Amino acid sequence: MSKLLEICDLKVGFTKNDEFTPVIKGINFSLNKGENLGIVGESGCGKSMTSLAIMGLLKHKGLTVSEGQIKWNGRNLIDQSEKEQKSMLGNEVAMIFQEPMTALNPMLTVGTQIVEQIRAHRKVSKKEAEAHAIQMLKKVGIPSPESRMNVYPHEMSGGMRQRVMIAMAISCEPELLIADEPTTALDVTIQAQILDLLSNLVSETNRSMILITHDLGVVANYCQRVMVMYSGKVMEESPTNELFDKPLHPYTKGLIESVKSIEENSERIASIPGMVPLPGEVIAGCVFCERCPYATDICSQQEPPIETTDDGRRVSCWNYKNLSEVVGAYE
Amino acid sequence: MVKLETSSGNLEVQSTQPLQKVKARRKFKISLSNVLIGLTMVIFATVLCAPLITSYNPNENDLTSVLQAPSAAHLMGTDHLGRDIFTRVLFGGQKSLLIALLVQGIAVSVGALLGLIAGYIGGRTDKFIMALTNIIFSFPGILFAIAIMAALGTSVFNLILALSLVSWPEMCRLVRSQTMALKEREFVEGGYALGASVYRILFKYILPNCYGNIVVIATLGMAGTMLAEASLSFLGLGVQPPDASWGSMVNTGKDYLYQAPWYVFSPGIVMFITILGINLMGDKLRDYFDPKM
Amino acid sequence: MNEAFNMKAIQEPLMEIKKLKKHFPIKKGFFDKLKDKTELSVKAVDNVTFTIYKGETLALVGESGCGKSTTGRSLLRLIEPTEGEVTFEGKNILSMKKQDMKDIRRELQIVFQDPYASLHPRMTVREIIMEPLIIHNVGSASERVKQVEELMEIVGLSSKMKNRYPHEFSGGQRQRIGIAKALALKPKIIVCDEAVSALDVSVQANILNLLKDLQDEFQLTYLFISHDLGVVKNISNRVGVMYLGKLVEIADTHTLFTNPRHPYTQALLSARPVIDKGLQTERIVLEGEIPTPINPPSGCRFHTRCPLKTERCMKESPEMVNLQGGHSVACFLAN
Amino acid sequence: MIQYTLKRLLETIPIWVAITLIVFLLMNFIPGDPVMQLMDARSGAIDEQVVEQIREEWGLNDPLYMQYLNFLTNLVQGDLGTSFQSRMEVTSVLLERIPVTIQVTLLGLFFAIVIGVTAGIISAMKRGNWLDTFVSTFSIAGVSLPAFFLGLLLMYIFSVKLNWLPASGYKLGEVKFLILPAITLGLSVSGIIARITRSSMIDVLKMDYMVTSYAKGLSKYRILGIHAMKNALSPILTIIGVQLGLLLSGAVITETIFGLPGIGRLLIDGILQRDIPVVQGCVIFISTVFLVVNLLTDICCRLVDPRIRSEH
Repeated sequence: MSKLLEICDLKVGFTKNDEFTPVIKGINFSLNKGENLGIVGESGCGKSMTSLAIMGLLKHKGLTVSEGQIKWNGRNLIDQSEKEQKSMLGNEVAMIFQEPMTALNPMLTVGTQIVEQIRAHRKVSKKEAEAHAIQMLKKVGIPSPESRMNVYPHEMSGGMRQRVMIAMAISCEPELLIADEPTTALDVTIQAQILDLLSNLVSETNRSMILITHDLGVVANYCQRVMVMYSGKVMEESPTNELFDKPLHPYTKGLIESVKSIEENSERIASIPGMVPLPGEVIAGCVFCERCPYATDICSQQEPPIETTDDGRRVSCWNYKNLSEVVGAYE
Repeated sequence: MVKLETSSGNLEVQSTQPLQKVKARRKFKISLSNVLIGLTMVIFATVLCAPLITSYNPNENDLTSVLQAPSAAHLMGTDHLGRDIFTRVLFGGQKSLLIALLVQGIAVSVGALLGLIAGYIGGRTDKFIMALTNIIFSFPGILFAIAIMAALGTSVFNLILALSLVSWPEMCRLVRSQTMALKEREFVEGGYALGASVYRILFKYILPNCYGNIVVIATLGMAGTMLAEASLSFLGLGVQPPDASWGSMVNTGKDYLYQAPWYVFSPGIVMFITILGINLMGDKLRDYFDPKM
Repeated sequence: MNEAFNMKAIQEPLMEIKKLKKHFPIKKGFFDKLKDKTELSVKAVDNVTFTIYKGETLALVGESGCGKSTTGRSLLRLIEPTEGEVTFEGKNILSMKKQDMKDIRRELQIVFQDPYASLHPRMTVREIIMEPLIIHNVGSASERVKQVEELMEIVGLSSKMKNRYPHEFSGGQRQRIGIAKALALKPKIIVCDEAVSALDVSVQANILNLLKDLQDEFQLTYLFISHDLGVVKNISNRVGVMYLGKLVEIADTHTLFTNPRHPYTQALLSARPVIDKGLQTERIVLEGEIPTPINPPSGCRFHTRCPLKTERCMKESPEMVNLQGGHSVACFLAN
Repeated sequence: MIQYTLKRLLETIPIWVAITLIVFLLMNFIPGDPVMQLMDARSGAIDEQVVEQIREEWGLNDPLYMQYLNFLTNLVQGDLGTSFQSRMEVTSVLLERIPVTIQVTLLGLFFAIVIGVTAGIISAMKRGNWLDTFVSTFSIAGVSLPAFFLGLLLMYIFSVKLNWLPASGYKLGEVKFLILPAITLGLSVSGIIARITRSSMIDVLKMDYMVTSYAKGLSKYRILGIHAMKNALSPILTIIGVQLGLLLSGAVITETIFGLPGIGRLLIDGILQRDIPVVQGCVIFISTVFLVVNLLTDICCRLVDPRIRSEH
């Protein structure tokens, strides 16, 4: 399989008062064609920033890439020209944002917003673009798409707006869809509709997708592979089933145990002590060591390398082989 | 006041704000605006200590030295009646400054109180108070002040009255809109849930959270008041001769623009720097209290 | 926990809510009034009846606009209900005068959703937790300080941090401050309005454990309002499901999760993505969107999205019917 | 939309009436008896009987509210009374003076918009660089510089020193007399316009939908020209509306400095001569224009924004 996307040693941060604060502290991962990768993590772990870095949109949030490479079909995206970037965005890679209310321009009709994207990348007449846009709306399950073309975003419900975002994203048949918390702002019953729609659209056409979320349940049900991030670092990366069956990293283990014990209705919920670090907080050694019940001396002194296990999983922990020896660490 | 942003991208950057703010406070750069603010402070100090600094009498004519150019004896020259312009600028500034302070004091107390009441009670009370501010806002610029001065006659008391009347509505609207937003906030609701009295809610929960904006608007309002006072005095509707005032000095000076340009420019430039300094200060305060603007 | 609760022989009602209604009128312009004389209103809560028993955790679940928060706030009279009756220990709260209400407020407290907005930004933690003591005139100044320190330790905060401001704390810590404040007056009921929804997963678990501990220690009763079924399943003894201002099903937690009878409850449970595939029920994906509560559908409010709807559902509104034990459902098909 | 316009119109009328009432009451405060003043002005012997006759004729013996109602009825019919000084109809004096003021104001507004909006957009685009700093400094200086001083400064440079333009005076149809007053007016309000444009643009540029528009790979022209401008327009329109009012009242000052025979001069002369009907007429006229302009900008903002357009 060919690598569609490769991220090498990416570091991202912001500069304030001449001081650079890294928020993503060096991450590596890759994505194959047709693959469905989930990135999970809690607030401030840098998962959204990773997606913005791929899209080259960091500068609009006041962030910069300080190191590393982002390779798209072998081409490094960091130093591409503005023109190259423009022809790639929305065309080869498209993004779906968390809050469809604010991600759509309130002043323009739904139709205008889809048509302008089609016409930015395809040499078609306005009529043809409109016909295509209607088709897209139909594809994402919007009833009476013709009349919806002239509607403004505020006149639609949250679920419908997210469908419009998806229609827009797939209108130029991108190879990769990045969905950043696409259902966090939606209700549970609507969330199910949207996630089903997204995964159907992706599998139908052999597209790739990166699904960014804080919800382990979503990842478990919709992704083939999962990458867990914490404080700007990759903790673990595994195929989904294996990750949930036997998490390697103490952080993943803690997260899964706490969600499972909530689901299984146990008296005492397994919990990770301490609190989520602020983005940009400097932590010596392993970023998780302060909250880790398995931590040993080396953890607070040296940063663990990311290791690839025999069965192709990746984990960044000094002690991952010995985790099973400590029982009930999170109770 | 960190707001929970809906988009996670924003949240990640925003939650670091408290840390950043502490750092920003420590650094002090020498920039044009800081120099101007410093200069304004110096002007304030000089103006308030005017009698200690100058030995001339601001209102004493000296027809032997009329329209003299700036010199060591007369830092800013003399006017058409031979009075020391520097001295008159100082005494004029004193008057201007005290009037502006008093006017903003009145505007803050009246405006904030009415704003709190309107925003909190709502309904008819709110409609009535807002109608009052609307009517005052319907007179463009200083026209209302001009009309009042024309009707009541020129005196310092009337000047303060007129300027206060046009200044309070802005404060009132600001406090009202903040009150309306704040009373929906969960921590205020928490106050209700505890059974806190209306008085406590207004003055302990809502008002302290308006202070930042009140200070900003009052500072910018002070610059506006000084400007309006100067304009009225220029038109002959403010401070009356022989008392000095920046506006009236420029007004009499304009007839000597050819022979004695310093007559106009001395009070004009001091006035400009002062108002600019206050405005810059207001801007700084706004950046401090509300980093998003 | 459910079992332990059920073993209690007598269930003593602590708070009874009868036919609670809250309609928010919509202001209409002058011209609309001329055109159409009918009053429009958002029917946020419509005829909701239920009982909260002593020592239990009753959860209210539902999606946005279902009226669960409005219900919670109406019980504390943070919102004045349009109609209905709320009795606490036999006294009707809604008809109480201001002074009596203030006394009752000692018994009823609330923990809010947003840990960023729910604490006074310009008060220190000490002042925040002391507020209830000052308002209700509890103890002398030095006793209050001592009590604040105790409360901080109880919720797991070091009392050394009492002079800090809320923005210096993380979301989870702030929620602990909110809980300490709610505990200060030793209330009988605490309404937790989405109290853990804004928190990260790893922090959520900590707060849930704390709430459980406090319940055991202080014999608290919780009304736990949440949209997160996982959390609700874990913490509550009984669950009420709301949809568009109506209570559609109420039962003890175990029954509700294993044998839901209302089609909406069934769909809601199945739509939730869970980690453990063994727990996943067969997916029922609901069609369409949640209608607006301004003009709720006629008959059963759920009929526009119900996979099982009949003619009758469009015309008549089903009443709550008790099936067995405490399990009540408002659906024609369940009987 | 028509509904909204009607509604706003209905709301504006009571405000207008309130303004006329306030102006009427204020003018009643003016010390001295207008009739006595008139007599004084003619410096004749004062005949008590004649005075009484005139008072009766002018309705000055009626109760105050009757006087006001008369005044309002006449006002609605376009009759603002007669000047004490010139014995001319105030309405016709106003009509004579209006063109000068309108010319200066519109020319000033033109300068203000061109300078303000361009500067604002440029500094928002180049946020943080020297151009932005320059524009910000310029706009704050503009707000701080009193119009009368700015006018004299310009007069000193362009008339006294360079002798390019006339210092004062007015001749019908000659633009050179209008340039300095218009620049004075324009510069003095362009600062605020630049500021609002900048902050409104910056607010818009931070919005999520701007990130979306970049993510869609649209052209720069479309992103800034359509996505950003459409959203930033309302506050800019509103501030321009408010500024037009300020320009009108600013005319009082510029016309005094540059000796233009406009409404502002008329007002100041009226005040100095205690010519109540003239003062009353000028104040009411300027406020009415301001009210109408604000009404129009409000309606324009509605037209621009689909979100408010669909509500009532």
